[in-house]
Amino acid sequence: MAKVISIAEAVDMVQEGMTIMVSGFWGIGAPEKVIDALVEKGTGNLTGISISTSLVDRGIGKLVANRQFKKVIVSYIGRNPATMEQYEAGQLEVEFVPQGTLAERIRAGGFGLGGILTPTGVGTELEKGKQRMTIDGKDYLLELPLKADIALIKAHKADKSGNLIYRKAARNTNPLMAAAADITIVQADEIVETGMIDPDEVMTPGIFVDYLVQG
Amino acid sequence: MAKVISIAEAVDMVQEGMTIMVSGFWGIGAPEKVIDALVEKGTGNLTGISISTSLVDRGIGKLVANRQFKKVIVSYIGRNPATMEQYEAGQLEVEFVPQGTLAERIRAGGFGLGGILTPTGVGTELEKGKQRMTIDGKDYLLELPLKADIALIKAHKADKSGNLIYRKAARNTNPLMAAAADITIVQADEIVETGMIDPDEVMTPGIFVDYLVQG
Amino acid sequence: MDKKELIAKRVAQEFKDGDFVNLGIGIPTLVGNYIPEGINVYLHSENGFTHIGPMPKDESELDPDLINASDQHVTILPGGAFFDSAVSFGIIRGGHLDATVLGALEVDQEGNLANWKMPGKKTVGIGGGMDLVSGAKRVIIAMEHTSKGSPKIVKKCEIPLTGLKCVDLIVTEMAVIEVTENGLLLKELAPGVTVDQVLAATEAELILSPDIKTMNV
Amino acid sequence: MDKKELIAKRVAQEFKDGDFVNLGIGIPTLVGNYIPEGINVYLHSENGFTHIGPMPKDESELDPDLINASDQHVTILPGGAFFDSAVSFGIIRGGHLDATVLGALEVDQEGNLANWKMPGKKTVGIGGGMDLVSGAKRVIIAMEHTSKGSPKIVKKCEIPLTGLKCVDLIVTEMAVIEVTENGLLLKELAPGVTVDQVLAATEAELILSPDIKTMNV
Repeated sequence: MAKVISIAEAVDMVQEGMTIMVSGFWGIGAPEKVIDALVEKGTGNLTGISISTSLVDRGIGKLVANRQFKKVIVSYIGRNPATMEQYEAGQLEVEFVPQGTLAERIRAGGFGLGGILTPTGVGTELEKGKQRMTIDGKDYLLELPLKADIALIKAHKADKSGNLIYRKAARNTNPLMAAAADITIVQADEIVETGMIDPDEVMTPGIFVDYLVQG
Repeated sequence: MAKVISIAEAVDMVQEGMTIMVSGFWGIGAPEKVIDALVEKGTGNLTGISISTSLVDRGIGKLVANRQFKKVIVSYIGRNPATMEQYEAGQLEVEFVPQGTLAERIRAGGFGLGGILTPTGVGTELEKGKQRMTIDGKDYLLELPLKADIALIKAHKADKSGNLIYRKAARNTNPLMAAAADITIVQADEIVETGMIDPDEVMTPGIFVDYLVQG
Repeated sequence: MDKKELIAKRVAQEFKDGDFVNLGIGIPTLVGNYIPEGINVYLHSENGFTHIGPMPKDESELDPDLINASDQHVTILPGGAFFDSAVSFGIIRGGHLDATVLGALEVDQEGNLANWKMPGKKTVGIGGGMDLVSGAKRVIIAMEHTSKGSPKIVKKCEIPLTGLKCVDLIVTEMAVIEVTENGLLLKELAPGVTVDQVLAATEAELILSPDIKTMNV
Repeated sequence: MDKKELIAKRVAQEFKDGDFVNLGIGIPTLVGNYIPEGINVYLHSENGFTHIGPMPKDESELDPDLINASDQHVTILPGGAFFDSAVSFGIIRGGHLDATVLGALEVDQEGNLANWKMPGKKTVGIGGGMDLVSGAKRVIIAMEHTSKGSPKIVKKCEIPLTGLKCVDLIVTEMAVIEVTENGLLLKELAPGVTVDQVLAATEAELILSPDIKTMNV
């Protein structure tokens, strides 16, 4: 059973120095209300994992603009001037990960894999510090799992057992992050009673979900 | 677009010596009609990949009973006396793979990964011939991808673009196998026009599907 | 009380409300019948769902597409969800199950487990067992203390392993034994069973808890 | 005809009916406007769906949860499907896309591609480009032939690579060049462009096809 909590209770779980995953693709599918409350609270020294640092006024981008991260692990920072500025000034560490590799690393973290071999990045400067392995005549890089203390994600609909349904392109990294954090907090547009979601339509099973916040 | 073909056309694609993936868990979610036609045709010398060899009268088990495989890659053979008999007599090669590892290897084949690291099987005789790697103080085995020439799978509902919906526990390896074969043939209980399935409810996107057979 | 019933009843006390658990075949399956009142335990099925419900009461409840991993027709309880095999074993391998209960052929004093292959017998395969022992938060072994009089709790497993140092707790009709860093700790005795009887039926060395209790079954 | 329009129009002729394609940002995006009549090409969006449709005609068609990877509101055509990021890049990495069309800063005669990082400029990241070039069946580069007069088709890429030996075809406003095992093969010229003009604007060595055609644009 997932527990329904207030937004204040949700952001109180995020402690200084934690690693958090934040869903969303240009903010679509990001838990904006929880993020706004976390900006308000100002918890800092965080490490953030997300597809990109979004825009300054959308999704994880707001937390960057408010200087709450010491490090971000993302595939792209180009549309958030706050990220660019802090990165160039040496105030923010940025680990660039190809988008598909990022998705697999988060999935590996959630699903107990020690790593995955991907052809992405072979022969590029991203190979630095990574093990290259040849399998069946083709080269791959060993990429390691990503996990987080807390995942902040967004669902369209949740039941009180934590089963989630997403909508259109708002799905993106949500199902992956749900499994990869010690604590998964979901902002849901709609929270319904257990039994009101057809078990065949569930996109993230409740076993991955700890807390629900009304969106 | 997926092409709707006859069962006869479907089984004609399976050639002697090919590797085929066959979905189903104790036959639930297996394309029984296609399998029956393939038994009828008798194409032999195949390599089969499936969760288990099922029972002699269900799913892939029928093909084993008809001696159409030279090798099977499965997690379990215990309920199919035909498998046991051919295996003990040295007529059938059996590669035993833990069930979760089998699922990941099929997924890796379909998703272009060169392999995955799993803790499953570390310290057991399955480690033989495999690379053990230590990541962050924990041991893992490197497991390699599985691909097939043809996947024979089963959907509850398909649209003519090849988008698939499964039902209850009949989902099992279907979505994984759909992506891991050069040619994916789906037996569907119901085939509807493109546009009749909500894109949010699709469990296997049509991009993975080549042919549809009316179930 | 029947041996198996006693074991299942004791194992069922290990869960807390809200736990997700996978039960293996045999005695472990029986555990589901003894979950204490007020405790909700959600059962995971390897073939791809959570919240396994009871067997269908009649034909009208029977769904051809709904079996558990042992090929029995079952139902799904409210709050359950269906998923594919990769997600199902992602749940297992990723540490999302609070516990798994499995049978054993041998368990040794390092917590090694052997339960998939008997030397000299036909190998039937592995199924999901190796994944379960590598991934579940707690591995609980539910088995009879001996097999035809021979100890199953041994110094060192002699038959092929299922998992290395993976067992957390052993529950038999005689005793409850915890696998600790220092070895096997005898914590509870079944009603009427003595320490000497357990020692006689066990090949492995046992550390006696200073506070051995009687099972509350 | 505008340079970019010409490039996009020529690239659009590379597809066959039923192809699944991913179009990058810039000139590649324009390719979607020139798909020949009678050819259905299905566009893949990295953020998680296939069958990208046109931009919404009005507010009533606009869905806040439906953007493409470039953050533009779009629609989805019948036959499309939504999925998560792991499936989206499984499609890319697993070779399920018939082609990807991307821009480039440099391409060299071995088919190496550089398009994500300019030395001395701020790095903005990688996005999905490295995955696309490692996984799509064909990598088509759609770019202007030179940058401020400097050749972009070079002997050896000097700036950080996006992918090793990944490019299959280069289409510019001057020429169509195929990457072959023997080197770069000049196959087509834009109307009015001469071989000498292409050679002068190209640093890499070019093999001249015995049968150089004029682009049909």
